[in-house]
Amino acid sequence: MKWLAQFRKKSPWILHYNAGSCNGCDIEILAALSPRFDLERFGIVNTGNPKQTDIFLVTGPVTFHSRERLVELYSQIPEPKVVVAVGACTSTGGVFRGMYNVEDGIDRYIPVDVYVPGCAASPQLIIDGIVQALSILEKKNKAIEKPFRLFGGIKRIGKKISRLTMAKRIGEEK
Amino acid sequence: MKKIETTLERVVKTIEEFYDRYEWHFLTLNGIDLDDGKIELQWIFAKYGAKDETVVFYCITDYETEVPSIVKLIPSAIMGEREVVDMFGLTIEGIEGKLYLSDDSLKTPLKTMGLGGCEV
Amino acid sequence: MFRSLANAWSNMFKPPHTVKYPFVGDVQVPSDYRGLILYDVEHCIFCDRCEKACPPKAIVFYQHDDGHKEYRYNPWLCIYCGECVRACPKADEALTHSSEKPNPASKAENVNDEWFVWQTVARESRERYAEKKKAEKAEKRAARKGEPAGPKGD
Amino acid sequence: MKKVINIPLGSQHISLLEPVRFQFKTHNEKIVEVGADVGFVHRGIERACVTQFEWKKLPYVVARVCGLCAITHSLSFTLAVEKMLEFESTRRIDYLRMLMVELDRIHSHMLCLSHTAENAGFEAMFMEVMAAREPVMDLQEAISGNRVQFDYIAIGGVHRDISPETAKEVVATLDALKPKIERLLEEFSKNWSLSLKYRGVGMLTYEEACIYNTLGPLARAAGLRTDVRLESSDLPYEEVGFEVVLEKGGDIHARNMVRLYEILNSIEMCKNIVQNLPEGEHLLKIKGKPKGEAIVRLEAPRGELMYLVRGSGKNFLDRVRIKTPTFSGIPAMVEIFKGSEYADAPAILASFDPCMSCTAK
Amino acid sequence: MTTWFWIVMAPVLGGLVYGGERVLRARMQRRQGPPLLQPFYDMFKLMDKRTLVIHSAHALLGVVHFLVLWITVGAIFFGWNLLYIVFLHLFALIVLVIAGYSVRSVFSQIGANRELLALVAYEPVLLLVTVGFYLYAGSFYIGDILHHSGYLSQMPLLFLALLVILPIKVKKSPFDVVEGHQEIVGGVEVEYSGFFFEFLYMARFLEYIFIYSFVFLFGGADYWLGALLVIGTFILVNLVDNATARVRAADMVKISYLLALLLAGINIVWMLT
Amino acid sequence: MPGAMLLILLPIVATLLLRWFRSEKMQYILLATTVVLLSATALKLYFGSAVLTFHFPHWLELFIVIADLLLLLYFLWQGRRFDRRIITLLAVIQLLLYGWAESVLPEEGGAEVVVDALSTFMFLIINIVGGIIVVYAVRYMSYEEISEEKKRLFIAYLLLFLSVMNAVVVSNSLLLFFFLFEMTTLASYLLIGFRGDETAQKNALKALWMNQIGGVVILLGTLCAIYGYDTTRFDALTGSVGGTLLLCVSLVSMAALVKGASIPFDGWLLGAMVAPTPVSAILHSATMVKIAPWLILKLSPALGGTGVGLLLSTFGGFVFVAASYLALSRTVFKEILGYSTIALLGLMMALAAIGTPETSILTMVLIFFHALSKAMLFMTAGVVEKLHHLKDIEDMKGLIETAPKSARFILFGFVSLTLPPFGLFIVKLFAIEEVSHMLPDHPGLFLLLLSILIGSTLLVLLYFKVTAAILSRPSDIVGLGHEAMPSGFLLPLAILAVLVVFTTIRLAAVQQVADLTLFFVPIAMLVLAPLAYRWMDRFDRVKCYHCGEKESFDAALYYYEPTPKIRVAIYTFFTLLFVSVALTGALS
Repeated sequence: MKWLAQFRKKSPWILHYNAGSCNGCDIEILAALSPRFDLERFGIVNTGNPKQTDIFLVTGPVTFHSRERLVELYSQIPEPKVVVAVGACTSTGGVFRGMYNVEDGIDRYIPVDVYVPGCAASPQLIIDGIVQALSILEKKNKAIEKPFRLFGGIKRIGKKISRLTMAKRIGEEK
Repeated sequence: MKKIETTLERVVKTIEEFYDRYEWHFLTLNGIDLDDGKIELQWIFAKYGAKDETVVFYCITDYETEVPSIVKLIPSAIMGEREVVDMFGLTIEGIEGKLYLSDDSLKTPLKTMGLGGCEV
Repeated sequence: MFRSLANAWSNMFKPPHTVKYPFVGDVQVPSDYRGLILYDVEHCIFCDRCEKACPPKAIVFYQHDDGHKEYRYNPWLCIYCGECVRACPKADEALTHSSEKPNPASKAENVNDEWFVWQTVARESRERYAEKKKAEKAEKRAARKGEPAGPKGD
Repeated sequence: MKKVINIPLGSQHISLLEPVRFQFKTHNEKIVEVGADVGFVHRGIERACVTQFEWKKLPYVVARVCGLCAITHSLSFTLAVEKMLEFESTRRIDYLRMLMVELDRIHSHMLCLSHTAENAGFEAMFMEVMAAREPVMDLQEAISGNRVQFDYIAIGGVHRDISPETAKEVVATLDALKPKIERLLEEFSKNWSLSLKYRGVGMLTYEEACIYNTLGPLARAAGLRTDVRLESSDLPYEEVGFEVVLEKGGDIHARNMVRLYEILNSIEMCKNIVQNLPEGEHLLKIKGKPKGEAIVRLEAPRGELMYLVRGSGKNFLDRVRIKTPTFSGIPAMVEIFKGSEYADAPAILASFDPCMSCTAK
Repeated sequence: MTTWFWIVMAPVLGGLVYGGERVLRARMQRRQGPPLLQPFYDMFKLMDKRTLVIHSAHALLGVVHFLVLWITVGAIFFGWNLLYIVFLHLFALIVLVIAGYSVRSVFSQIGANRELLALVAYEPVLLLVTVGFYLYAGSFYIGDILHHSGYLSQMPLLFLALLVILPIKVKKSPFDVVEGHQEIVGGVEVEYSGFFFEFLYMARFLEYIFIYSFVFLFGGADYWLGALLVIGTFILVNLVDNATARVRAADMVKISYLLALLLAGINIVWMLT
Repeated sequence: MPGAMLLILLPIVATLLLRWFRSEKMQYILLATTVVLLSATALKLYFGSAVLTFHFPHWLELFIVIADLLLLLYFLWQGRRFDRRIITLLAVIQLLLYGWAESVLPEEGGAEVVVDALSTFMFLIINIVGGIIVVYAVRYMSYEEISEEKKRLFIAYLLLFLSVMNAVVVSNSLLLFFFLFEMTTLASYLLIGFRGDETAQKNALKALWMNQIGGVVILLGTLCAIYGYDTTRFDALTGSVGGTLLLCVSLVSMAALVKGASIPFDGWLLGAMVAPTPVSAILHSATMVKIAPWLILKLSPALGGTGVGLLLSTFGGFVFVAASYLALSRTVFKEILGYSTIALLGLMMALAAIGTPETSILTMVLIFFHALSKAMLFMTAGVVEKLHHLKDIEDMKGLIETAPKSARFILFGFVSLTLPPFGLFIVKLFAIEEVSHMLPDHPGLFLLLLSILIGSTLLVLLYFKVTAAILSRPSDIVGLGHEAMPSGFLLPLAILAVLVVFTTIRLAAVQQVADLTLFFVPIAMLVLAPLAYRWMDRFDRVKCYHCGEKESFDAALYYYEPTPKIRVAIYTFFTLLFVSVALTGALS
């Protein structure tokens, strides 16, 4: 359905997850939803529900505590999906790089499509990032995208595709 | 800032005598690793509405001795105590750690760091 | 509630606050917005102070074997604190804190892993170069003293 | 045999800005038991402060403990180091630092109010407060160069001086903000639906506030007179017209009122600061390396922030202890949830204005 | 034939209303807001998403919900018995509630439960409004109801009662507990995605048509008055949405019973005497 | 007349024969034959539609008087035995009143037994539904850990019960009715106390004294009728005018309220839950409580349009709302069903008390469908209890997966109780239509209308709360489990389900309202939806959303518990209302 693909970029719904950032980027995402920047004019709705999400906005270097949740949420987002890493620490670990309880950037766990710089990323930058994400979203196909780590596999039971175990617990990683 | 030395045996009693919930509030329990396998524990209090009145009870102990808990006296101390258990691997009576750290993250990250690193 | 009702009613006839960024113009940025760090190789004296000052290590100098250094900067790691500019002895010439906005990177730019590969490469290059320099120095010293070069065999 | 409903709130939830996990056990929607997991944002900054970064870089690192009260973090660390270095700051430095802290308080309180309104299901109010907050963000950008992470405080002063034009702009913007806050005051106290949602909900009595050692707006809303601006002499707050705001109610409404009145007070203070700015240097040279121990307490938007720094004259410090406001509020928070409705939980949570990235460091 | 045309177009019409509402709401908050056709963009996008399903029954019940609502709206356009229409609508909602309950998701179940509570809150009022029409027009058939006029002067309190419950139906503050986005992430719709969520999304359009057609009936034979009422109500509901917070589910039932039911009851008693 | 006699006597014969039918197979053969015979007779009578009358010979009257006295003495003894003063007191009062009534009994020619359309209709329910329950009871009792002797005794009780009920619905004399009323009281007393443990005994005694109040008011009504009109016949009484007619009628209908377990007398019916499930099934669906609407229908010619009728209607409406509300706080499946029975009985009485032909028909349809659906639900509850050991709805979570057959029967039961196009729904619909039609002339019915509106939504809330528990499942990666259901359970349930569908179709055909076809479309969609399951295979299965957590969180159900204050208020209100029925009767 080529014709339908053009509507993806007109109605991207976002899910925001804080994987251990300092709040700076999160309040800027909130500010981007406010009247001044008004993300809704792009058709963006903050659904808060991974199952209806197109753009996954993540902030924060992944802390050990939030790894499982990040992957779980990612695996619950239906394709096509785009991951936007907002802020320096999300993209590369930023100032937290090398600290003992963080992984350096979320692309250790899930594929990231857009890296938004800034500490904290200002609403303008977030909008830039989302605009870039939209063009990526339009080109994607519907093949299942997998997390890099904590990936438990996709089973076929009969004709059904089971994503129930797509995200794994830390202990079960092997 | 007033520093008062105390010992582990006396600390609960001292704090009990000292603490009046309408006057003082408990800031936190703090641990400072001293490089020779000892740890300095600090119970920090501040007075409501008074200028610069901070009282620190401290004692120096080793990592093995069990530390008495003051949660019964001051319920909000539980966070500080859990954190100390988590970060230094101390034992505090009746307190479970697991405040911040995951199973596979660095154990007792603030312990013996003066020696250039810590136990993993 | 009634004030809010009236407010909402009157808001309908007022222009919206929204700035039509990125289509029309830009959201007003004060002139001294802390944006990208700009580097001018012409003025740089390669003192490495910015590299040392940077908290997240977003500036790295690669040491070429022929002696000159190459500046590399990762805007996706930078926290825009400006400490490098303050550390720079020739601030505003070699290193400036511009008000330019950085751009989002795409997957292809590989800003995370590649940068840290690069960081290690740069560190190794400098260690190598330092060793080489040391060796050269020793060689020179040896040459001055008329002794054979190389480490002492005995 | 009635079973409990297990409702997870977090770590990802639309009403949460930051990851924290509450697990409510409820009867119908009445909460009977709460489990809290606050460790999601633990990055290990305390350790990094003594092993990874030299003391001169630390103001930037501790600022990243929390984006909302970044300025108070870097300021209290700086003050602690300056104490150890026996550095005497000038009044201009103090004033500029206070200006930024108060502006930060205004924007943080407004964010909290908007978030509380949003979580009470009042989207229009959220938008209104956020729209009114934007000029304050612009001011901060004009003064420090960034909207959120200011990196404004330097050891020995502040990085940027304030220009006269910016000073004028500060006064003009804050003057324009004041009527908006007064309108919010009226709306928050008179709107019937907000009253249903706020009054008598999430109660914290004076007695409980004392037992749980709560701090900041939470305690002041319960009638507990505590404010570090009053209790510390590190910054000359009494010169700029500081007043303690007290409320008696102890519910969400009282907390909102405390925040709104504090915003008004901060507006006054900022204007006083800008209008009576003393002349002088904004950045002084410092010498030596920190040695000894210092405790600094500062009033962050959420309550008392304490830094304990110990150094031994080396490049790396021995210990940096960060005690954040929310950290000591969590036991009270868990207690207050019990007995209230799950439908109110997001609003109650927002009214605490918790800062998990502060708590977990 | 035109009736059939309008029935087919009902979701489109509802979508336009929804889109218009989003624009209007944005304007009331001094935002630019999404384009008017935004709901349709969303619809087309949802068609093209990979769809995740909890289990087949759950997903299919969502479709049935939409179809039954469509039949309900169709029955309205055909001018059938109003009482039957209200019950058919009840049926549609029950299908949705069963769907919400059929998954082991806390939010979905709480949402379904709130949906039931909302049903308890507004259904009696809606039925009383229907009875009011019957008492005045002597028939339950919409066709007959539309032949009379002057409902507004005879049943003003019933109209007010309808206004009170209207926000429940269109999921607007202060009675948007069913959706409760900040509490239960959309409630019943939380487990739907892609293709199947689309049906729930479009069902919302039909709900608009359903409830606003009740408002329209108050105009009676005077269609212009009906249209005016609909527009006025539409704006009023959005204004109230912008001036109130969400109340608790229990409060919603209380308000609905103590206020709306009382108003409706007084009006009916008044009509009887 | 022989038909009716057969209906009354055949169960007794079967009871006697049961002695020699020791093996299960033999019992089935006996019971099946009996039930088929009973049903066939009932059907024949129903379609025969001729009014038959029968006058008792003298010896039979004498027999009844003696039996009645013995019965009352038995109650008296029970009261002394368990030291319940209230039972003793009520028994004494009844003895005195009965003696008084007998002493002033007028000589009259009217028939004691009248088999009219209403009776034949009731036969239909009692014999078909009741018969199915008796057959079901055989299998059910085989799971009980009691002696074979007692099991047969239990079935004998049930059969006797049917016989008594068959007699009740043809009785035309107040005193005969009183006797049979007391017989049903006895039956319920024995059946509830069947298990013999402490709670059973307690609840049985509770049922006894509550039902005895009914006996007292009937006797009072009889006396009133004798003194006022010189008659004890229903038809003569309802045909007369003026005087103390309303007092008399209201007193008798109060007995209906007691038998119908209307609040404040809901305690006894709920207490009946301790008995084996077939007892609940038979009490709730086919027999016992159905006396209530039957009695009101019988009296409706006198009640229609009067103040007492209005009050009874309102009472019924309020019971409909209050019982639905009280049910919302219950967790035991059978109790929930019990309260919903009370609620629906309220509705039946409310409709019957209006007294127009339309509402009478509606009441009868309601009685019929309620009997079928409730029997099915209670029987399934018994199946679930015996096969899966589940009583509490909290534990029934995901029943559709573990016990798909039982779950489907429960679901079907609920659907038939709430959704279009099934009978109960249609009745509610027409009731609203009918009441609003009558509203301009009888503004007093407004409260009833309101009660129907609120009560039916509350009932929907109740049923779908329970449906929730049964339906919820994590995913359909694994198919439904297999449930082995013995045919002794399956067949009765299946027959009932078929009956529901069949009668629904028939009802819809009779109604001939074109718009009703509307309702068939959605139900068809629901039924046809499983056909699309294969097509659904193309979609990915995924976990539920739990804020990113991996554990699954189970939601429990909601309970709308009234506070003790509200509970007391409700009971006080209804007690006052109950008393005021008599007062209204006396005053008007």
